Amino acid sequence: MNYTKQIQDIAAKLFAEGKIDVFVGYRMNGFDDNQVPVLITDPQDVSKLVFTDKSVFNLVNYLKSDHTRRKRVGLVVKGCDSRSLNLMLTESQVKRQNLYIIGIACEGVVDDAGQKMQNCTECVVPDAVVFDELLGGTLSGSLTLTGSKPYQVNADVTALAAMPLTERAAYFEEVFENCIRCNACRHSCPLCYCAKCCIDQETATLYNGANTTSSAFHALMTWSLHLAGRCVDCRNCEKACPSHLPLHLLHKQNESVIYENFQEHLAGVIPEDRGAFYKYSLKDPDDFIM
Amino acid sequence: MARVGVFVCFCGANIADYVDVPQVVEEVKRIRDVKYAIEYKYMCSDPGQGMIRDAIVQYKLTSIVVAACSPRMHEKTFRKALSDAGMNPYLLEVANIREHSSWVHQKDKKAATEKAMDLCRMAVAKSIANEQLHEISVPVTKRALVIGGGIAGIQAALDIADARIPVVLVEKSPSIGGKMAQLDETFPTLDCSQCILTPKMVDVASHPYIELIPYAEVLELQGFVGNYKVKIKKKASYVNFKTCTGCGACWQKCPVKVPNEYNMGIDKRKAIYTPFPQAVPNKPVIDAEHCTMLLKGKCGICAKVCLPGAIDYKMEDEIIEREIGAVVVATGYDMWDPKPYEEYGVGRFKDIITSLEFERMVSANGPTNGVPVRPSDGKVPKNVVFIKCIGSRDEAKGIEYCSKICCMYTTKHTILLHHKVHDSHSYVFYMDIRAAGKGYEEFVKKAQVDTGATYLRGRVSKIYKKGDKLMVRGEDAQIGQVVEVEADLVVLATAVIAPKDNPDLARLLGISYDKYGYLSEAHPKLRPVETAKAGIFLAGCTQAPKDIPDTVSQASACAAKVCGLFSGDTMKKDPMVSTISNEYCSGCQNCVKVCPYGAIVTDEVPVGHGSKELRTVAKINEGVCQGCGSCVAICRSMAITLAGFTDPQIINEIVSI
Amino acid sequence: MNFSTFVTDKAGLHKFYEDIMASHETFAPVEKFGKFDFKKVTSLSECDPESPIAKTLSIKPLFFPRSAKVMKYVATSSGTDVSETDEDHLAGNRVILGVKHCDARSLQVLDKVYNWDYIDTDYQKRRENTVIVSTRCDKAETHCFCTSLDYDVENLDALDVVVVNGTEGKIYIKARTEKGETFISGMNIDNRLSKNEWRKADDKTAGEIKTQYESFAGSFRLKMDYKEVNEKLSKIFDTPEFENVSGNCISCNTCAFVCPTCHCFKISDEKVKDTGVRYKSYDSCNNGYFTLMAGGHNPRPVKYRRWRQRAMHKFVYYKERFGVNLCVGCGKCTISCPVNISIFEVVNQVSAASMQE
Amino acid sequence: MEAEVKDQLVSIEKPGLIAPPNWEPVIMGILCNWCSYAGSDLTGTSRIQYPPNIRIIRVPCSSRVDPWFLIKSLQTTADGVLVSGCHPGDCHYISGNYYARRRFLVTKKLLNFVGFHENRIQFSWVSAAEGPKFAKVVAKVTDDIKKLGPLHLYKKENFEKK
Repeated sequence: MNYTKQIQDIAAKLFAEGKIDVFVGYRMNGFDDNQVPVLITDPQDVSKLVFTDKSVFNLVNYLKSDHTRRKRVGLVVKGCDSRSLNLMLTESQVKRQNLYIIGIACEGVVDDAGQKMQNCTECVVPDAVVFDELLGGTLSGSLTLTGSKPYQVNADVTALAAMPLTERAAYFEEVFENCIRCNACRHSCPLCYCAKCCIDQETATLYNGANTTSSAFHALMTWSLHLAGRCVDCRNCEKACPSHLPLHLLHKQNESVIYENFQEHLAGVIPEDRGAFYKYSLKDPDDFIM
Repeated sequence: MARVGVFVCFCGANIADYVDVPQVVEEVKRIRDVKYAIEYKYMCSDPGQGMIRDAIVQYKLTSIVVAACSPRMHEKTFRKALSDAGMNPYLLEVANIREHSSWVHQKDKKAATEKAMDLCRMAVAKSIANEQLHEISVPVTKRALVIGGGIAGIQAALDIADARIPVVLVEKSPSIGGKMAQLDETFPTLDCSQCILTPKMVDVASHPYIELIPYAEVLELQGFVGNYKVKIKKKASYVNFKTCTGCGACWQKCPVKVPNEYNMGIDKRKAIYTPFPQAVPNKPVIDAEHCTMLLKGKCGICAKVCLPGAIDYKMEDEIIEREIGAVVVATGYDMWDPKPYEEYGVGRFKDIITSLEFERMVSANGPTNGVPVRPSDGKVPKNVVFIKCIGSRDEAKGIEYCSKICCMYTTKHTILLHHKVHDSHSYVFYMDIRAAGKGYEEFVKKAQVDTGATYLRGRVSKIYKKGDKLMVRGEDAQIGQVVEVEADLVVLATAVIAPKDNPDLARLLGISYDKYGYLSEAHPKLRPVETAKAGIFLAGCTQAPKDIPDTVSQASACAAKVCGLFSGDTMKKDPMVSTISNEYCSGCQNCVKVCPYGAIVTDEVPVGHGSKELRTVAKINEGVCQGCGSCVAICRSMAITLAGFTDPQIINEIVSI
Repeated sequence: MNFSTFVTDKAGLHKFYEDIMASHETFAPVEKFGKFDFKKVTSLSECDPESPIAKTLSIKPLFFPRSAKVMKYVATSSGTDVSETDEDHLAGNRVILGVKHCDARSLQVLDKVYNWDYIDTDYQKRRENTVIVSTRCDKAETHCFCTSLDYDVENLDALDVVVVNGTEGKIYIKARTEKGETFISGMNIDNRLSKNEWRKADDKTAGEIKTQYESFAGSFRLKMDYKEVNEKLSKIFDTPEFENVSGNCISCNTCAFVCPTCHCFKISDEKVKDTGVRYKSYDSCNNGYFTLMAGGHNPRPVKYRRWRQRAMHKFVYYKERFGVNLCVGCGKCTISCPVNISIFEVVNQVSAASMQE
Repeated sequence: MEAEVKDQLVSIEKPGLIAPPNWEPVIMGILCNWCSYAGSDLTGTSRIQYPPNIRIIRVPCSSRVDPWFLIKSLQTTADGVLVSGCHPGDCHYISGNYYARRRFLVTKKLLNFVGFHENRIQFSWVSAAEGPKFAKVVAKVTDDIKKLGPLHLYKKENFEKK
């Protein structure tokens, strides 16, 4: 997967036509084969742009930045990224007319070790779902509402769910104990755009200010519930976590519950679909309630 | 620092017998913020309330906790005591130590006392976070909208207008009167329907406080209680009502004949028509679907014969707006179409008619001049079979509920038949006779004796033709045998159903409806007139099947509600509503989606202080907000606060024990 | 003062570590979810003192805990009782194994601020109670630039006891401070020497250690002259370059949380029933609300100003006030950064831009 | 798993921790004002007895219940939580309990996933007329949680066990 040339050309054309003020893409970091996101405002820098299977970071995150707000932005989105963009559009965070979206039919990206990322091996929506231009044709053929493959519960979630309660409790105690409450997860998530966040320390007194295990538990639980039905599994949070916590477990758990019980679409696949907590069905399960 | 006063009630022996009240007081006194705590026999009594008032002044208290019975019982009482002492009434919290402790843990005084202490701690902690709240006052537009001009709408409009409140009455057909105008005589007194209805119709037309808008539909309702704005579509009538004198020359000369809806299609009307002779307003309209002038541009006779020149073929639908404060919905009912009863030969045998068709035939101004006839050959029937519960109480083909009025009108029909055709005989197939109502049972009994009608308890299984007669086969459950009756005419007592437009109307008004399409009342017993949306009321069969007296009662009740609502220039409203902080709102608008009352709208605010750039945020209309808190719980940025149940208040409660 | 140096091999070193664990409360890098964090250990099998620098979090939390309990209080109507907390790490002697020298060096940097106008007694106590056994690296990793910062060969091996890998499997154990000297001598040296587990340093040892350093110093990808950076940065407060370099920063705070020298904190209370605990927890100047004042004014509302503060504090203000840079060149921030912003690149890019002006 | 060991209750999530003698669980009950709170009042008026372990918080509607109320309760005193609202279709606020129902299911499953026994988080629909049902629900929840032993996961450090 290499769309470097195409993206450079498109970006150059957009600048030449005066259609964008800033282009958000990837560039090489300059010393190894890893890439960093770059915000280009000078058309001459277009040649820095690259796109390969090392283009991991979800660039939609930059749409909440001061550098892009209220500007005309060109950006590159993979399948998962585009779903988060869809939600950003639905939740009125960005205006569609200000964006020029280069969609990618994504074949999956790799981690530092060169291994295909887990979410990519499980990915059911590889194609960008919102774009002005789609590079790479379509991989999923005709896109069904839930993606191109039948939904499967994440293997890690299944494995944990099968563990005895005490072991699972011990496992997660370790997870929350290793959280250092830096909130990189929240900041790296494109959908965490709130001015006041439930897990920022600003709300410390009322919620949980200290960096204790107990607070980390509270913060991550609340955070994952705020992303329930909205998380697009781009794993920006997990990549950002300095303690390498398996944050996807919480999100995938919520996703599987929502998918299996409410028959909702995967987050962000459908335009104007707001996520499972903002609607209801009379047929929702009731048997867990006395 | 908060200064909380705690007042623990003995409630005579109700609390004191099972909770160690002095111990509770001692425990409460240990709490840092409690500056005063005392127990008393009856806190709700005058001396008890006096203690609260005195302590507020003496100890400079900043919030009050009363530990007594349920807040649902005496919250208002104690709030008033706070008010009387010059304190904001919403600084009160009630710890429910009677319903939630002493009465339910009568066997374990120690546990009940401990629980009472915890409940007091929670109330104290919550009260510290209480804020001063003030009743919301919302201005009121004193004009009511009545949708539907049947007897329910007429009655509601007249009652409201008589209280000198302007009313806008919207009726979708060319004349008001509704179903009642189609009836001949009414049970149980057999007075003539037209005779009692038409004076009221005339009153509506002439009432100075009623603006009658016939041949119109409601398009849109915006706003909230006291402050609605309604858009009404006046359908093109092609007749200028201002110049038309109602002489009738036009419809007499009109060459186009159309089945007459008023007479259930038994006879014909013209393409320009007044629905019935006593119509109000008594002005014709042109039926655009059939008028050849409007369809093909040929004819134009009516315009030629109209001396005042009231005909205007170029007339278009007109949309008008009215500002109103309350709505009464009285859209009435429809009759169920018995087509699914194929085994009866409905549709195949002409001599099977519905009850409303029978009603028109026996009506003095009906198509047959008051004499029932067989549609097949025009002969007067001798043996008539009435079948009840057609569609109603029938889950398989129709609906589950009982239509309520069919037993009574069928009884009436047997009488009317007996009056018009003296040598006739009625057979009535019935499941039950439901005659609950003033004079109803007597009416049924008397009718059975007077008419000599044969009542057969059981369902009809089949109707087939034998010569020119209809053979009705059914079971007589009382003798346990199959019976067959030879009939000249069969009358089906079809069910009452909700108007098919009701769901659309409900969505337009923002109210709910049930699975049958009837509009839902706020509470089935205690608020049968209100809807869940403040300022919208229900009258008549649009809510559920009803007879005329019930309909009129409900219409008058609606009027009373509307008058109550309009009794002041502003409405007072509970201040426990949500507010949104512009600073923290990220504008995702999920709350707009979740709010069941449409109380949240979007607003534009500057991006920063003094900035000219705008961004979208959500805004709550406190006049509409009912304070459920749905929006608060789904707001991820915690930008929404529900007064009285704020996050700090609830968290304080949680961490206080 | 001359401190002793010993020569041993891998087995001798591991025996030494095991002995420390048996006799002292010991902390060492423990792997969890692919990252190493310093945790209490009792045997060598639980931990890896030679953990890779790129995957190891700093030892800062052992001196400046992520959330320190400052005090405990009970508030009732009869008054508020404040009590000391039973905070860990304050009592008893402890040893930290497997500390990287940049990490150890960070404590020397932090000592300055903690002994400044206000003496942080908790920090002092933790420092006094702790012996640090650091390990000198053999090879620089991608983001390392410790040799470019203000300490020389002599000071490179920062604290207490230093372990250096020599050639031919030789391992040198050097005391670097008096505390380190006392610690080693308390670890049964005679016994080790008699069993020939350890040998005393000979004439060649100093040279061999120097060679190791030189080969290590030669392996750096990143090199800069910090004095030049200090000087240039101090003159270019208003350069627009800060806006460019901070463009792709997502303000996630990770850099400050993993930095061994960042020491900003916030205070929060957690109260349940009548009892409250006051916590002192990490904070980050990259947070939008870091400088938000009670009245609503925020002097650093935009990202580039926060970035400027971060760079300037590390390379100008701290240097001016305490004579050292508030950066030890460990590269932890760059490694943890989700968008791989390198503070090395940032300060160099900004300085270079100032040259052009 | 059988929680009782020689008359001593162990915490089901952490079998190493044993409940003190005569330990009684604390249950945080969050009730909607219009149905369940009214129902609980009716239980009182009818003098139907139930275990005294529940502490009741009144909210206007079950849809006001943010999942972190439950989390915060479990982090502090509570050994279990009960949230109760109007029956589906009976919500005083038309649709509040439908939104709440979705959140509850996801929250319950998530808490269970990270190690809380599922019986620690319970929900019920209790109408204003169901006084006896409320007593039954509380009795069942109390009984369930008693069997699970004290909760020891993620408790605040200054929290004191009753």
